Amino acid sequence: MIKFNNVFKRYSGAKDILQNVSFEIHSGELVFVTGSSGAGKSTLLKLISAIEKPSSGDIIFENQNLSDLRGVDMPYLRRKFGMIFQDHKLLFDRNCFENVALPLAINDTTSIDISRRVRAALNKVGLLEKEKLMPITLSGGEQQRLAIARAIVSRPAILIADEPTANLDKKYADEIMNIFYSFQQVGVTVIISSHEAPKSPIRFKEFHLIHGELIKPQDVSLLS
Amino acid sequence: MIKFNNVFKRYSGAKDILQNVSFEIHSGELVFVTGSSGAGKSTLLKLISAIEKPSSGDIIFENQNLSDLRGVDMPYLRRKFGMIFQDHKLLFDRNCFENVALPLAINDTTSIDISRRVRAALNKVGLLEKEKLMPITLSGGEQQRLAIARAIVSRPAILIADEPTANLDKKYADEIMNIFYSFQQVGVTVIISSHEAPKSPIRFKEFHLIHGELIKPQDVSLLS
Amino acid sequence: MFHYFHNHIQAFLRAVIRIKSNWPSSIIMILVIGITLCLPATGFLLVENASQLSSKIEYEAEISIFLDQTISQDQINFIGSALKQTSSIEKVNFEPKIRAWEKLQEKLKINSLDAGISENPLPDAFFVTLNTLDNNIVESLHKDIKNLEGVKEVIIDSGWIKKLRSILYLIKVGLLILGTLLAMVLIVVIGNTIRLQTLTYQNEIEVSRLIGATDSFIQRPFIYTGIFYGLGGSLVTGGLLTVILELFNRVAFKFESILGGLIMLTNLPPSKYIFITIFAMALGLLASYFSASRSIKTI
Amino acid sequence: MFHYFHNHIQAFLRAVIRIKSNWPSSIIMILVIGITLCLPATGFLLVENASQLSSKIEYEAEISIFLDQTISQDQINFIGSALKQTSSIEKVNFEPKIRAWEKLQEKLKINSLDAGISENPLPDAFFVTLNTLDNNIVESLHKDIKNLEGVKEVIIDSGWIKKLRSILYLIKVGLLILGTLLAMVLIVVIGNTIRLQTLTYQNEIEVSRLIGATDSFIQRPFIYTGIFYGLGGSLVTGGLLTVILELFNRVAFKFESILGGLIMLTNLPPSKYIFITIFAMALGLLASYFSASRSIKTI
Ligand SMILES: Nc1ncnc2c1ncn2[C@@H]1O[C@H](COP(=O)(O)OP(=O)(O)OP(=O)(O)O)[C@@H](O)[C@H]1O
Ligand SMILES: Nc1ncnc2c1ncn2[C@@H]1O[C@H](COP(=O)(O)OP(=O)(O)OP(=O)(O)O)[C@@H](O)[C@H]1O
Ligand SMILES: [Mg+2]
Ligand SMILES: [Mg+2]
Repeated sequence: MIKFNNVFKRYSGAKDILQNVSFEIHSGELVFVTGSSGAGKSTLLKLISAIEKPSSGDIIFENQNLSDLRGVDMPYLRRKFGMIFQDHKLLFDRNCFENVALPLAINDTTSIDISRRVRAALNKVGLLEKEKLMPITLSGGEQQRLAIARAIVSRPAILIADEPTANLDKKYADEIMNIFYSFQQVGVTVIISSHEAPKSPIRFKEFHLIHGELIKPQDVSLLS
Repeated sequence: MIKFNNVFKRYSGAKDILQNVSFEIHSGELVFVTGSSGAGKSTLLKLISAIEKPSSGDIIFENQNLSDLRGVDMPYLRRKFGMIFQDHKLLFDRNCFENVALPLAINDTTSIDISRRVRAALNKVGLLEKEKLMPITLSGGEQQRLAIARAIVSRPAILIADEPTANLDKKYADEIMNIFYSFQQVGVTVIISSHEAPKSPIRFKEFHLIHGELIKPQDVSLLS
Repeated sequence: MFHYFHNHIQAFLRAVIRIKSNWPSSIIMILVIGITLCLPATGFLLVENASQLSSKIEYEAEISIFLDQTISQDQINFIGSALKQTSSIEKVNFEPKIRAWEKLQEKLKINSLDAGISENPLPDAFFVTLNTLDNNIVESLHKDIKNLEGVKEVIIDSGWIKKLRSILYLIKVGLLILGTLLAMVLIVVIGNTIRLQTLTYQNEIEVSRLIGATDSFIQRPFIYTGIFYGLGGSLVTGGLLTVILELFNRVAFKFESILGGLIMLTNLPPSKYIFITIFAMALGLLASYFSASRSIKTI
Repeated sequence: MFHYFHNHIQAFLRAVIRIKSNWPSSIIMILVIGITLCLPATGFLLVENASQLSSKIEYEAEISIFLDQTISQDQINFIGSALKQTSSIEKVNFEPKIRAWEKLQEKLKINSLDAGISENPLPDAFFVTLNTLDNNIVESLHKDIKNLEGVKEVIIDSGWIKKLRSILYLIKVGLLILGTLLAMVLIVVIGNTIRLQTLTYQNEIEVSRLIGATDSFIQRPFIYTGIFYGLGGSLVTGGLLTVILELFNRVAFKFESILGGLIMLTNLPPSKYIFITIFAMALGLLASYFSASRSIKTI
């Protein structure tokens, strides 16, 4: 489904952030991108979701080389992803409900459908009773959960989450992880970055990055 | 040094965020404010640093009731605090060096002194080689470390950190915690919020919040 | 098809919500557009009125034709009818020498007996009003009339014509300079306004792009907002223009007896107001289109 | 004391850095201020020149004094010197009847022999130019002159005076309306510009407050930036004004022979330019002061 062939990423003038990264992710897999702060996890996720372009190498998504993708097709590619950003990227001039409804609004969903699905998503992250509040009044962890609700509301084929549990305590973190696992159960491809792989009894693939190099490519950990 | 007497905090129309909180922090103590997401940790820290005012109750800082503090004296109070915010609050139009230099600039430090102290602070968080970069190009964890460098550069009497290690992997988190501990060693009062108290062999006070109520007031944990 | 309309209605509604939620700045933008548009519109109104005024003044440019003392009534009639048939002549006024003499005596407060003048020293004269200021026509007319039999002297008030022309030219230059300035103001002010709008919605644009909104989807509410601003601005312009006109005419009315109604301004016809409205809406559309697409590119 | 200056120098340097790092928007702001200020300044320049022009025109307002046919040279001399000593009279011009008769003959293309007029029918006359348009003075002057011995008729060109007065009044009303409009534009545009600036530095203000900067520390670079904008704007105004003047005078020069230099504009004196500069800087200072302190309050 997603294939990296010898991908390098470098920002102008700086050293390589990602070096010679190659891997393949199949549909329905659960992938953890791990590594310490600054290792290149966010950069890797940005390459997958075509927010950044590789300096060299190819990224193949559903048999389509992303370098060949035309700008006008980009939005339709993005709609296949549900993304959770490390800095949340919430809109502070809209309330929680409207923030979560955003991906549906761009998709021409009817309004009855929208409120049903938004409430379902908010419920999943435990924020249903705060739907009318503005994001600025939420605690850090609540904001992170709101971002997760927005990512899952459009039932994307691929979920990409950049440190989705960094601001959460263990209880909420486990709940959120369970949401991701449940999505994977129903066939969604899930890609999560975090500092270390979870210790939960679940089957996943781990890509470990050290200074931009993929140390454990394709290494499937089985802790079933 | 800091004393809360029956403090309540409520935002207009909502339920109490903090209920009847009373405690005392002495100079030079290390305090952890713990609790799950939305428990009120950030709100408590904002009350200590006078960013928010209590709905009722008194907050006494160095024998001065903060409710009686005049607006013009507020800046001089704030300079006693080194604060690390949950959302970092970095300036994205200044490079790393300039961000860290900010608290010194408002304090009329001479420029030779500024660069010496800024570099020392950046070095402590492992960002010395990135001093010329803009914060937007930093990874999430690097941004968090930059915020820590800004808080410690002016050698404040009280360090207040809101989940300072949320975006960091264990190695960096331990390093950062050790920085905080070393500040406490030299007499700085350190107040840190996090989801759970650390397991490190150190002496600290824990304030545990559950839905805005202080469950372990004044409970000094000794893990020498 | 239904889809297309649904999209547009959604964008329209979002634009309305944006304007409502941000009404103080919306009002400022509408005022800025309205007042700025009002300045060239006032200029436009003045030019419209000035051209009417100048056409009135042009008719007052005169040629004086003095006839021989010995001319016969037949010759006078012939000259009169010849002048009346000339297309560039607006009005022909014959002043017999007797009338001229009476007027002179009246003006000088003498009478012929007092002064001991037995015979009228003045000639018969035609005073002709032209309907053009075109140099070539005036000069050839001058030659033609001079060649008529019985005409002694033709005096064109050419100094007056030249003066009028140069004043009109100067007014036009002034209006051009003012217009250029106002165009610059308009460009800079609207550009600035749009930049402000861009900044306000920068986050929204970025997030929308990241979650897969198409460029046209993102631009649409901006464009509607811009069109609304233009519409609001043109209404402000129309209101201001009417107030200015009313104020001006009230003052001018006081002097009507003196100035003969020459300086009363007439309002622009509805078609011009419709033009202003469409112009303002197009301006809002273009400005918001460019600002939105530029923002989308840089984010 | 050293501290105080050090603080101000720091703020000044930060303002310079801000302007440099954000130069396109700084240029837009300077242009906005410059062009907007240029409009009232041009009005100011025109009023200055118009008042000079109108004083020239006023001097051309005339009283014609026709004397008795039978007057003696002594009487004429007496009237002449009486007129010359009147303070509201600018210029006295005596036209002996012989000269007047020659002029009339010349104008009518006749000579006395042809016309068979043996005696000059015209009286001696004084043509007097006033230096005032004040109705009371003009009327009392009229009465006084009429009572002089040997004066037959006094004709005030009062229609002309009234017309001139009402035109001047209308111009003033027009300038007032324009000035009001421009003041509104200025207020709205600068207000908008400052709002933009506020938005741009919102984060910086918030963070500075949180880490303990005093309000005056935060405001100071904004105030310097505002002063710079005002200074830059006034320089733009000065430049534009000079260009407008030059353009206008080039055109007017072509017509100098016709218009007699009446319409050549003179530039404002340096003191007025200094006033404009100080005014603009004060405007920038006030606007940035209020915007900054408002932002600080809301953050
Ligand atoms: N736009 C950019 N320009 C220059 N350098 C950049 C840019 N974006 C990221 N970097 C650098 O690339 C490196 C990797 O960044 P990345 O965000 O991928 O790290 P990360 O693994 O997500 O770390 P964290 O866990 O702290 O979020 C960092 O050192 C960062 O400074
Ligand atoms: N300005 C506000 N208006 C209304 N409610 C607010 C406001 N600020 C915070 N709250 C609410 O107060 C509660 C506590 O917020 P706080 O930020 O203190 O939580 P926290 O303990 O820091 O959580 P986290 O670990 O997720 O950061 C939250 O439920 C939040 O929604
Ligand atoms: Mg990251
Ligand atoms: Mg918090």
